[in-house]
Amino acid sequence: MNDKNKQPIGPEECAMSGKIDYEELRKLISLLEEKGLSIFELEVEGLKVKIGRNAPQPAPSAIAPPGGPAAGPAAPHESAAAAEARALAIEVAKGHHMITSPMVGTFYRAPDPASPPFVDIGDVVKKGQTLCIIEAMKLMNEIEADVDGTVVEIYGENAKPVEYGQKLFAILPSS
Amino acid sequence: MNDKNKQPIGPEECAMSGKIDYEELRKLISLLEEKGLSIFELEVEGLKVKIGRNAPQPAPSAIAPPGGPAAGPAAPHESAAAAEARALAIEVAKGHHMITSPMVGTFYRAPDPASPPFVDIGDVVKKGQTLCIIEAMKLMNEIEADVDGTVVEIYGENAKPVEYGQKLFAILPSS
Amino acid sequence: MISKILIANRGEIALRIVRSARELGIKTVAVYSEADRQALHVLLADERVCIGPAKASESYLNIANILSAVDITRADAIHPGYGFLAENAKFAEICQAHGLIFIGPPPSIIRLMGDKNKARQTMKKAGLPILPGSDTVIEDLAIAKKIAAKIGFPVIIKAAAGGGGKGMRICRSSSQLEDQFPIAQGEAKAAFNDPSLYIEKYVSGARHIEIQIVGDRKGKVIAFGERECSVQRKYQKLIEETPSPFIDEKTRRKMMKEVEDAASKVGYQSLGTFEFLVDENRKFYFMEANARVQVEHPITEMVYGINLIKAQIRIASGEKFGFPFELVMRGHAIECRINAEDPATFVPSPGKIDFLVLPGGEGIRVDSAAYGGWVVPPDYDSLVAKIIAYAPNRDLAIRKMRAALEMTTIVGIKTNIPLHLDILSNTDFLAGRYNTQFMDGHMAAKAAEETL
Amino acid sequence: MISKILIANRGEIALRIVRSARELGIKTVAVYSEADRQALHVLLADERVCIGPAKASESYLNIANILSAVDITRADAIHPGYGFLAENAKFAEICQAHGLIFIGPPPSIIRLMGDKNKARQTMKKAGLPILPGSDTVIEDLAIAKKIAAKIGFPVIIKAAAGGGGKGMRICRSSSQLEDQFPIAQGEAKAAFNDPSLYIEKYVSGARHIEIQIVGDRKGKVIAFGERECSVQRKYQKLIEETPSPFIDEKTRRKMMKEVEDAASKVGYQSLGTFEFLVDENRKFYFMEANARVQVEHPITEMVYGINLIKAQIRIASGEKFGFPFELVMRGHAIECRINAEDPATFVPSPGKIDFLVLPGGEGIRVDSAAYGGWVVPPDYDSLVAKIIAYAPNRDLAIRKMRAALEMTTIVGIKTNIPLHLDILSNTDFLAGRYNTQFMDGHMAAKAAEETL
Repeated sequence: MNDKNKQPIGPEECAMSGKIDYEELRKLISLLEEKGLSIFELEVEGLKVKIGRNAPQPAPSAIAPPGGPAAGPAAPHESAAAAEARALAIEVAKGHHMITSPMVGTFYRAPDPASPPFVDIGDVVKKGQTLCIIEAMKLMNEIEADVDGTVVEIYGENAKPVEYGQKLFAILPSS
Repeated sequence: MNDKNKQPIGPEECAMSGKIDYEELRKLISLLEEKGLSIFELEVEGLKVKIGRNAPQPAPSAIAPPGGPAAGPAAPHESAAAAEARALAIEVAKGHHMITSPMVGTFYRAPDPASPPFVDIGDVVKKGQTLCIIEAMKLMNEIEADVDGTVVEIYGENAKPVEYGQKLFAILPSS
Repeated sequence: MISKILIANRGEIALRIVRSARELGIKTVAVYSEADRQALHVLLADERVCIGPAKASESYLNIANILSAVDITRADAIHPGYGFLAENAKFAEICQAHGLIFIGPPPSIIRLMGDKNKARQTMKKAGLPILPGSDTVIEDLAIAKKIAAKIGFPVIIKAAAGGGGKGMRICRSSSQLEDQFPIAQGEAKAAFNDPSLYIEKYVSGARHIEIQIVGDRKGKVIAFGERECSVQRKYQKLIEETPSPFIDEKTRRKMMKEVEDAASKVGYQSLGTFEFLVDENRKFYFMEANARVQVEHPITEMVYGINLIKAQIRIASGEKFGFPFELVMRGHAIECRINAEDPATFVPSPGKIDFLVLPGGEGIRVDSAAYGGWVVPPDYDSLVAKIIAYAPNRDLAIRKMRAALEMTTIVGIKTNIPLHLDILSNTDFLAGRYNTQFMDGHMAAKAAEETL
Repeated sequence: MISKILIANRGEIALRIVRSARELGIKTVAVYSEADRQALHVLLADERVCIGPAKASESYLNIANILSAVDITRADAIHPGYGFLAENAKFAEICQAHGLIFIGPPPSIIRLMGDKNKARQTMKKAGLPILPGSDTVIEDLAIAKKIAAKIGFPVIIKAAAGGGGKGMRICRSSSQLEDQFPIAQGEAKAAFNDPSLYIEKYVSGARHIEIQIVGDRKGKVIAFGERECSVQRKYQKLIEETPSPFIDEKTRRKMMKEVEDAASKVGYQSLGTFEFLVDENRKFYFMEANARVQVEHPITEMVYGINLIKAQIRIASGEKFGFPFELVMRGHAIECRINAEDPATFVPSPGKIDFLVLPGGEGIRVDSAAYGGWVVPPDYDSLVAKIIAYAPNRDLAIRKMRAALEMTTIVGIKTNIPLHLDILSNTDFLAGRYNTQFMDGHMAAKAAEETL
């Protein structure tokens, strides 16, 4: 890539033209790795790059519900967990800041059923501002924003249980 | 790589022209390895690079002797088998024709202890010519060449047991 | 006496023999086909010899190569397992002529039991009740019709050399017999190279009950409490249990006593199984005897606290043997045969097992040569694991089996675990109300249910 | 009575509880740390809740999160397994206050047994022999010296709140006592936040023998035949067997009877284990009682044909319970604890299990939450499997265990299987001649041998 062509390299893009040197390729491959991509193809002005990685994920995540599809207990969690991890990675890649549950309990979006929710998608929040309540052991725990920013996603469902580490909110920090 | 720069192409090398030279390529391959990539293709202004790595070996062939290194029965056979399969593939790739044992028995290179071996490395053999004897069930079974060619390798050891499918001779067919 | 056993078999039974031999301090040689290079019994035996390509006739049935493998490994005994050469009297004879100890009954016994009609007649003389039928093999339809008329329809025609349901036909009338007789002859000829048939009274609603025996070299025979094997599909057993929920103590004692007497009369040695049909009034009729270890032998081991393979090896080696505990049935054992097959269509499902979690813990025994990463070859039978649940009573054993199967995880191939779970929840099965027609009825009911 | 059990534990014991609950028709909830997301008990339980990060203090010991998990899953009982919160009397109390059934002894019993000195004194009053020693906890060296002089050297100092060898010191003279007392105090303070010590007579060459009990809610206590647990390294048990090759029937009866009497006197309920030192003359001295299920409980299950976890759950649920067979020891059972550790250096070896073949077949039981592809986390204890061999007698059980271990294949992590095989071939072990010093001697002998 020439200097005059310098462009920001976004998560899944890579603008370039003409020649490519080792350093650029190294960066590309690192990006690939970082983003967990399995294949990358680029073709621009006579330049064509194709990079592939072995798909990871071995057996454990392939656990099927024991006893076949119909019978037996479901073991859905690990695949859910894997999906969650993947989703989280994407969110983080987007520059979102995640608020996860620091405890096990019941998630409430409002201080009481009659009140409006603490926050909604699109709201600008300040660090320290209450986002929700998690009830655990009969205690109401206020969960606060730990950054300034905008709420871009709300994952918890009102009055539903949440476990430790479960995503509650995505916030796009104001920079 | 320019014509004047022509270098021998080893298993992991690749002649090319344009902006990437051998050193760069070597680095690329290391990178590929380091990052666990399985495929890499690059095409730019007459330059075309495609590098692939074999996926690593899966579990079964990684069976270790049970009970740890010292104790327990050895389970060497499968790794031996894998090695054998690999060796066989290499031989076949070289254009060698393999004579394998069609039965289980004891391998003899000569009709009796006093006689010279039927064949030796370097001997030219004709189709139908006796190469060795395999004794099974007290019967002496003559094993014949099934191609014309030159004996390039003898695997069986005289008076030692051979199993079904075991390599006995490699013959380079005369073309 | 025996120092090295060559195991002329594969799969779980080969591994079972490796384990038992190892406990006895005896070395083992695995012989294997090219399809079984990565098989667990091959990897875990002390030595191993490839004896041929995947096709059984060229490897596991290849007597010349098996005996050559004996020669090059200097094994002094052969264990034939079940299937393959296990009931081949000629093979047993060749082994003996070769100076080898054949771990099984004498060739004469194998030969007798291999001729189903002769076995029936011999056992009748030795005191076992048999169903009314032809005393000799029948090659002619006219004679078949005469005999059928005498014993009364329904009748069943069977191949004299038979097994596994091949050449077997139920006939409810003379015209059916006319139709079926030549078909059965053809099947028997194709399957066993012997078109001889025999006829007997067909008992509907009967149970398949069998008695395990062990005979020593002094003519003493011990019989064990019955195994109930009526859960079958196309004469293939699926679930076995002991004791049978149907057999009472009086019938059990009677069966055991009569089998012991008859088996000693014919000089039975080593392991064997006497199979009976038992009618709704608990009258039992000898059907055939299998001169080998049976797939379902573990359930007998569980309720008696014994090891039949070790006993079999020790008898063959001429050792004095005995069982350490008083031979009393205690508790209840069930075995489920886990096959690599579609649970609905029964189509075999060979292939790579990507991920495997077998059950374990209190009361669970697993006999299996499967492992995560293993490729189930398409060349042989589809049994991948025998799961055995043992508990103080039938209800607890069924619950334990269900829990074990629900927690068994096999990814990569289809198995019949869902079918087993289905049977283990069936009201009739739970009540112990089932016979050899159970699976037909069960499958039909399920099909009807799914159509609704 | 119980419809859903939350299992406040992990690993093989969590899976063991899932299995037993499933047999009883009870649902289970697994709670897990982030390090155990792919753990088998998590995958096989009916429901699962993540309760914190890998660090045990923030997950498996996090009472608030565990009780919140109870709330959101509406579990009505908690099984604490062993370790973690199993012997935390306060946790048991909180569970009860929360309206939950705690599957274990009452908090008062847990509290009593948790105070080792108090337990000793109480059991002495209840009729169990204890070693001469201090009647109360000692905080002062001068008093320690006076008591030591009275009972005579060697003496052993122990942490009152102790366990696992922490704060334990053997002193052979007054000057050693002077040196060791403050060190032991420091260790006890560090490990249990309680520097209280007590002193007792030290018996060299003693065996560690324990008696399993089950107490119902009506005050009836049943004791089972002893478990021999003398094969220990740094107070960590490695191999356990039952019956002990050392204990005779008279001593067994006496121990069982005295434990039953003493345990009923203090109102013991649920499972428990009374640990004894037994000297060379088969005199036994109560050491401590563990108010929980023990790692080595399966060997008792094997020789009695029972399921202690099911019994424990049924007692907790207030059900009438009984054992189906006559409670007679039959045969011999051995357990080997397979740890993910270097067999020579004992350094833990966590990591991915690339390939796994566990043993199986007749007489083998495996209690393990390991599977091929699982990553053994570095955060918890290194137990990956308990392999239990059951046979009619000790010699056969040892042979069976050796065969099973030789055929166990674990690739990817190091395990102590070679060490077990070594012990199982040791002449003294084979002769049943071993005590709690066995491993020290064994390791020293091996080291010497390797130096030659």
